[in-house]
Amino acid sequence: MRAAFRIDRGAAGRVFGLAALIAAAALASLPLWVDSGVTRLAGEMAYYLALAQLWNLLAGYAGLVSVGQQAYVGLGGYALFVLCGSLGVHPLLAIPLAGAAAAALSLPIALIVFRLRGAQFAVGTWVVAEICQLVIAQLPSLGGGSGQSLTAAVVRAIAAGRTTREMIFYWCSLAAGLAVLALVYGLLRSRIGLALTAIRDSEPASRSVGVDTFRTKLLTYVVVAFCTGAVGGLIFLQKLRISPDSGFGLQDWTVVVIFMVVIGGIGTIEGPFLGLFIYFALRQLLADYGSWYLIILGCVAVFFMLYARDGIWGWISARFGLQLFPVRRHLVRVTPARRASLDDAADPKG
Amino acid sequence: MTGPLLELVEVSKRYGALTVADRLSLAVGDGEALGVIGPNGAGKSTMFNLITGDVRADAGAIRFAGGDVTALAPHLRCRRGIGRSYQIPHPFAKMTVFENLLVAAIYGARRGERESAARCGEVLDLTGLAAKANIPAGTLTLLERKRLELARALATEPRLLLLDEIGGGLTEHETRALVETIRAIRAAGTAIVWIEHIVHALLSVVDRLVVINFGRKLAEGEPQAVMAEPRVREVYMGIPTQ
Amino acid sequence: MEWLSVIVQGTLLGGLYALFAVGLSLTFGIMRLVNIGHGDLIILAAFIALVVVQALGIHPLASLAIVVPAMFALGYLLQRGVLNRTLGESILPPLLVTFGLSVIIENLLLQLFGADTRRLHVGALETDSLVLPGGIAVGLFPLLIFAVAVAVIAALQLLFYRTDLGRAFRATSDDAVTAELMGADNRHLYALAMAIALAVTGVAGVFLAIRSNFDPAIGPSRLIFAFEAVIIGGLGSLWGTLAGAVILGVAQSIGSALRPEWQILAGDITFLVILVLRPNGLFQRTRD
Amino acid sequence: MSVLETRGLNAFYGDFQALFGVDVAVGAGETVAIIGANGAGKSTFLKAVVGLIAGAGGEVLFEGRQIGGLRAHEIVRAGISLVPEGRRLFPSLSVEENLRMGAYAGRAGAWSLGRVYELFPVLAEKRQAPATSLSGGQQQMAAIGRALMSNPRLLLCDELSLGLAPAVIKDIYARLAEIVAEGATLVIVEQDINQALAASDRFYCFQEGRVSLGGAAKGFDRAAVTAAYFGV
Amino acid sequence: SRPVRAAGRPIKLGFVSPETGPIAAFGEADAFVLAGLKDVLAAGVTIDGVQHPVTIIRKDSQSNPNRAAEVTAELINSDKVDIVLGSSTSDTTVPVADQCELNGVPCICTDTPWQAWFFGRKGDPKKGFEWTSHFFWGVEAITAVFTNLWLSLDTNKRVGALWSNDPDGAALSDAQHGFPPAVKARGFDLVDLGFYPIMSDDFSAQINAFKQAKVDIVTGVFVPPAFATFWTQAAQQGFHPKIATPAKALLFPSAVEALGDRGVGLSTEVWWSPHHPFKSGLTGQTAQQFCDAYTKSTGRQWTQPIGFKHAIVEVAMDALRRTRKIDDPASIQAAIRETDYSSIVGPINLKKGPVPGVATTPLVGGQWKRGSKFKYELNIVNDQTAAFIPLDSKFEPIAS
Ligand SMILES: Nc1ncnc2c1ncn2[C@@H]1O[C@H](COP(=O)(O)OP(=O)(O)OP(=O)(O)O)[C@@H](O)[C@H]1O
Ligand SMILES: Nc1ncnc2c1ncn2[C@@H]1O[C@H](COP(=O)(O)OP(=O)(O)OP(=O)(O)O)[C@@H](O)[C@H]1O
Ligand SMILES: [Mg+2]
Ligand SMILES: [Mg+2]
Repeated sequence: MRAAFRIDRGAAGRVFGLAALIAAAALASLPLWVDSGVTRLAGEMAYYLALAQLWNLLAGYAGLVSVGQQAYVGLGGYALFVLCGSLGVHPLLAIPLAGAAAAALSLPIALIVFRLRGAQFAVGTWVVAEICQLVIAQLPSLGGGSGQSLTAAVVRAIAAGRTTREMIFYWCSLAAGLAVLALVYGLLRSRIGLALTAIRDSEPASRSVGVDTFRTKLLTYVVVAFCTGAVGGLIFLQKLRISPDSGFGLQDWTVVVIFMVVIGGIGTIEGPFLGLFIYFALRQLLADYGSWYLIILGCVAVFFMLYARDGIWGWISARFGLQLFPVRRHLVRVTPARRASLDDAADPKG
Repeated sequence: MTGPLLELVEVSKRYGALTVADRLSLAVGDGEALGVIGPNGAGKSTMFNLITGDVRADAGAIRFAGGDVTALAPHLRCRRGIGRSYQIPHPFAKMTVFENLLVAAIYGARRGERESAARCGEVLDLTGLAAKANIPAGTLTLLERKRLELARALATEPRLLLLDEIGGGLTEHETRALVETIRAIRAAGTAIVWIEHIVHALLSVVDRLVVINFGRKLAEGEPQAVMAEPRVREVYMGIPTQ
Repeated sequence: MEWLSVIVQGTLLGGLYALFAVGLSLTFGIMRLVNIGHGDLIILAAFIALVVVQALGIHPLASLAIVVPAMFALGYLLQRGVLNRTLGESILPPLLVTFGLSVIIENLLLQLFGADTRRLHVGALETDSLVLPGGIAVGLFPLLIFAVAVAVIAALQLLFYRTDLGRAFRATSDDAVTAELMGADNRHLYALAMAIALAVTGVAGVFLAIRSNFDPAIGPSRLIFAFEAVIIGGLGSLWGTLAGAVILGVAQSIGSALRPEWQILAGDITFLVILVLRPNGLFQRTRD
Repeated sequence: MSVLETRGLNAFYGDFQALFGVDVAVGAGETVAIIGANGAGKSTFLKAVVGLIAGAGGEVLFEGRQIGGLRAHEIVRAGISLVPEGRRLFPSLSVEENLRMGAYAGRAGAWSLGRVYELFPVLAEKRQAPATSLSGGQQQMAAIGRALMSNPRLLLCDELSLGLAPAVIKDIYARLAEIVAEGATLVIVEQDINQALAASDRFYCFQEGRVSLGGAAKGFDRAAVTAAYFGV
Repeated sequence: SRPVRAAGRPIKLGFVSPETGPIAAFGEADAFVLAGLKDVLAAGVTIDGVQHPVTIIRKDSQSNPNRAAEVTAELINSDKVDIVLGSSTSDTTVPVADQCELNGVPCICTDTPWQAWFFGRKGDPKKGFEWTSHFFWGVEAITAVFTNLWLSLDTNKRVGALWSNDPDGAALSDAQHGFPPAVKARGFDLVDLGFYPIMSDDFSAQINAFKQAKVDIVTGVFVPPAFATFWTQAAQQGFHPKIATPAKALLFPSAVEALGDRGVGLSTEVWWSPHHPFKSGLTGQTAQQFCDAYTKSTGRQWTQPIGFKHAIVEVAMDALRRTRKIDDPASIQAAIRETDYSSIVGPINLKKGPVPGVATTPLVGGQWKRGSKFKYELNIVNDQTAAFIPLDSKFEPIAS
């Protein structure tokens, strides 16, 4: 009599999943019952959530600690400006196309940076982003070092009125945030997630058990570049202006994102959420205090790294064993007798 | 298919001035169990690395299951049926023991997830890791990690299993259990190449023994006969010839 | 002749980058601590020098006698009190903490000193030059910076590769637990290494303050050059860092002679090309 | 007086308790074997002695002195050295630098580079090579040599013979006997009971974090040891 | 008009400027300027018989265009401000104006050459923008001032130029509207080396080129640290031009102090000074009184931006006074467009143009000299473009 096994993916997540769906619905209706300032902030949080989840997928799961994701935000932003400004593409259609442009460029970039490991990879990606910035700063057609503005007419193509437009921006951002969340969660629960985690833990060993490490990493990198580029397009559609400095800003598009992920808990899906809320709470509370705001933000980063190295979620889940987005697989032995009863229950005629 | 399962033809590998594989030729038949011994630093692990593709040969050819794999990437060799354990274990430390095996089953053996669960469960039972299935591999002891190496290699459903010192540090009792396990694996039709310094364990399993020294074959043949050779006794066992 | 001049000037620029990069080469190359705050620490040292010079009225170069020990002490305390707790497998916690430090230092300096741009003056030494045959003018001060960079590197090379202490630094950075089994107190060693790194940073700060203007905000902008120099040279190799810095300086100089816009781009592209050809840099010490 | 004595030693990994009130005493000049099944807590015991795991209750006495609260680097200086399980050489140091690191504690004694090279000639050949390029067995030799370089009065060896060819094992055990003869004390953890007991005067058998049996190594009772191993 | 009835709702002005970050020097005086206007603002304006106090909501752009756009959106969406005021370099004014234009909120900007603000945003010179206005000098003014300066001395008329790769550099080096045509038109030879990257640490190649070309006059756009490096290296390499007139680099006394005595004799554009014969229509203070108050309160030497910080609030208050329906942004915007006002930085007339919605202020030439009250003082040495501004001293070549 052979023992039977099944994989348990965690039940806590299912209840939470339902709650999350309700929350998503509530968020979607947000612009109908709060003022436009809050909507705008919520939209910003949504796209930062997307950036944070994407970076977390790269660094926390695939072990690709990139300090150069701003390259794709900037490339996406510039692609959008070219598509809308020069080629007359509708802005909302231009967003995914901006992602595609970023993804296309990420392929050759990957071939270069994938030769690097660890800290070299981190700095290498940073330099690549810098090169993108410098090259764009030398293209007069893209505005050179001074950048370019999107004319109001282009944006008005989305909607003429400010209120409607702000709502559409918000929904786009929310959709981006949720789509990225779903993508990352789905990817991690799939076999690719398994391979990524294995690669992060030991690359030679994962090769020795049949994982195509290069393709898996490449796929992840390109998918992340696509999403980051699309989010970049969306961001600069709202900012209306892009310049090499703003598009490829290390601080805005990577460091803040790293802050969120690491403070919240890298290598978890829940962590970036917590980091997101902490960052925005601090920003809202302190933004008017000039340098002090930044000093306090710095202190918070230092404090959390000293006292909660695995981030806040790491601390919570170690303490309470909580997992809202289960990506783990548990092997459960089903004794033959019990399996029979399960089968009976599943049989409609039984 | 005719011919051996694995064939090394005049394979060479140098690290600077040091030759670690010196026109090494070797054949392993389908379902055969081959033992490999040799002094420390003889090039045994390197030979495994050459077979799996972790290290590229400078010269020579490696054929497996009728195809030339000399230029093939490691993961493709694994999918063709070469499974290995590392002498110094490389667990996926943050994944659970079961997940370690699952990766191997899904990617190495190209199985579906559900099917893999059953296979991994069996392998865990076979290797005595069942109780640790759902804990992170990083918390295993050294010997458990070695067992995990074996289990993970098995989960890829290899036709050829390369074992690098998985018996070191076992108690007699544990050694006996390991020998039984390996016999069982073999009985299921998997060919085995086993590097081991615990000679008596090795001898109780293998059909043939190869002794490697300075990247070259020093002796090869029926295990007891090989062990009786004075050269081997001197070089490997440290028993001087009178 | 023109190109010779370009190369000479590029080499001197490399001396400046080397001076910026040495401290980083220690923390990053040896402790694997990606110190994003390195640039701001250089500026901090420059401001300490400013205060010292203004308060005591001494020659800026004499301020080294105070700045270097002060930075040494700061480094020891910083590592012992803060950074030691972030070390481990992952490069991220130190990255984030030093980024936090960078922001804190920059804004504290802004609070204390305002946004004004500053400079330390050393009179004629600032502008004096040697004229080489062929009319290539070589600034004395850049030459001095280059010489100091070489001297600092030579001294550190001796310390790290010829002494027990240096060996212990490297062992500790490989595997702190095992190094402890050899009798090396890792907390102290890391702190000492950071103290030395910041002492060198102090030297860089004083020379920066004399060479060009500084204000609280300029710290991060040159950080990437320092990282590039360290990586081109290979992690853990101090002479490599010097070589990396010179390569970067010459590349930038050539780029800039071709077209001013290309200066930085030329450096960055050289960096990438070298990494593609030699992912571990030119002279990486053993590891992995 | 015992060189090493533990009284009621406990040890934890997070919430998991790995040692429960372990009492072990090792006399001067003795060789003591610690045996026990997989996961019995042998390595944990050695780690607790050298201060790699903070002891949580219980005492550790070295030559009569409390060393329980000391940190690992202080314990080495006091004269205890460990050959850790799994070698753990410093990858960015050369073989010779690894060995020299062993002498970092600065204890005077008979062991020097020259003597280690004499013990393991292959290391002398590879003195400039990076430690990572050594084969598994060569790495084990370097780890042993490195521990000897600190001239310990008490040498703890965890899975000493792991990965070594029989000829080398034979050699090493012969050398260990010499080391003991020179006045050092030895604790060896080894799964191969025969090997371990042949080389030692006394043994302790661990089982699930507790000492389940102890006694003289010569003429041990096989049945009792097996029982102590598996708790039957 | 009817008697004042009651206090109306407060009118909110959003004020965006860089208080932190690399260009924080421009925002340094904000606190002083706004504190000085506290009483005037509290008294507010009377519209349609209702008295409205005016409050200012300050936001820090952190010298970062992304942040500037974001805080402006916040001012519009959350704080619901009536007017947005943006100042201090295009990194702040352009994103601020873009947000306001799209969202239909009246906006006034200053302290950016108007072409960078206008053409940088793809403005149409015939129509202008609907919601955003700007006052400052422009490229035509700075080219005139610089060439006037240079022509007043005896040189070989060979000019070397280098531009920072940023909006200011782009605007001034523009091949049609910028320096190159203007300089050539006045008989100079231009050795234009193009853009350099902002973070440059080394100008030896460019200095070499200037030397080879025997350049007597150096110009371009520099941030202070870059110019300091350039100027030191020039001395090291034995390059001694007769005139150096870098734009943007020498606005602040601290930048000149950082150069030490080698800063003496350098020339620059002067947007405003205590000697400008203007006074505020809002407070009645003269330029001189205002600068004295600044020095007294902060202990610091006057700087050019402080006048413009003051003026931008003045222009807003003036427009509010003339607004008919305070709750209608279009009415406020109409009032802004009708501005013809005399401020502390001179007359500001938004009706005249150069282009719709842009007013220009006078620009003259200055030279840094050794001072009496402060170590180095900025003297006005050329006023051909605005003769009503008194000269302080004569323009002299750099002593070498
Ligand atoms: N990457 C490398 N660079 C340089 N030399 C190496 C490298 N890897 C292995 N070597 C050398 O190659 C030789 C063979 O090593 P290998 O690991 O194959 O030995 P082995 O037979 O497995 O020995 P052991 O029984 O001790 O494990 C050794 O001398 C070793 O030092
Ligand atoms: N780092 C760790 N974290 C958590 N648990 C650990 C850790 N290291 C060891 N353990 C657990 O502590 C127990 C004792 O481990 P220890 O390594 O001392 O065993 P051992 O007797 O040396 O076994 P082996 O013969 O396998 O080396 C085991 O149950 C093991 O799972
Ligand atoms: Mg081996
Ligand atoms: Mg053990």
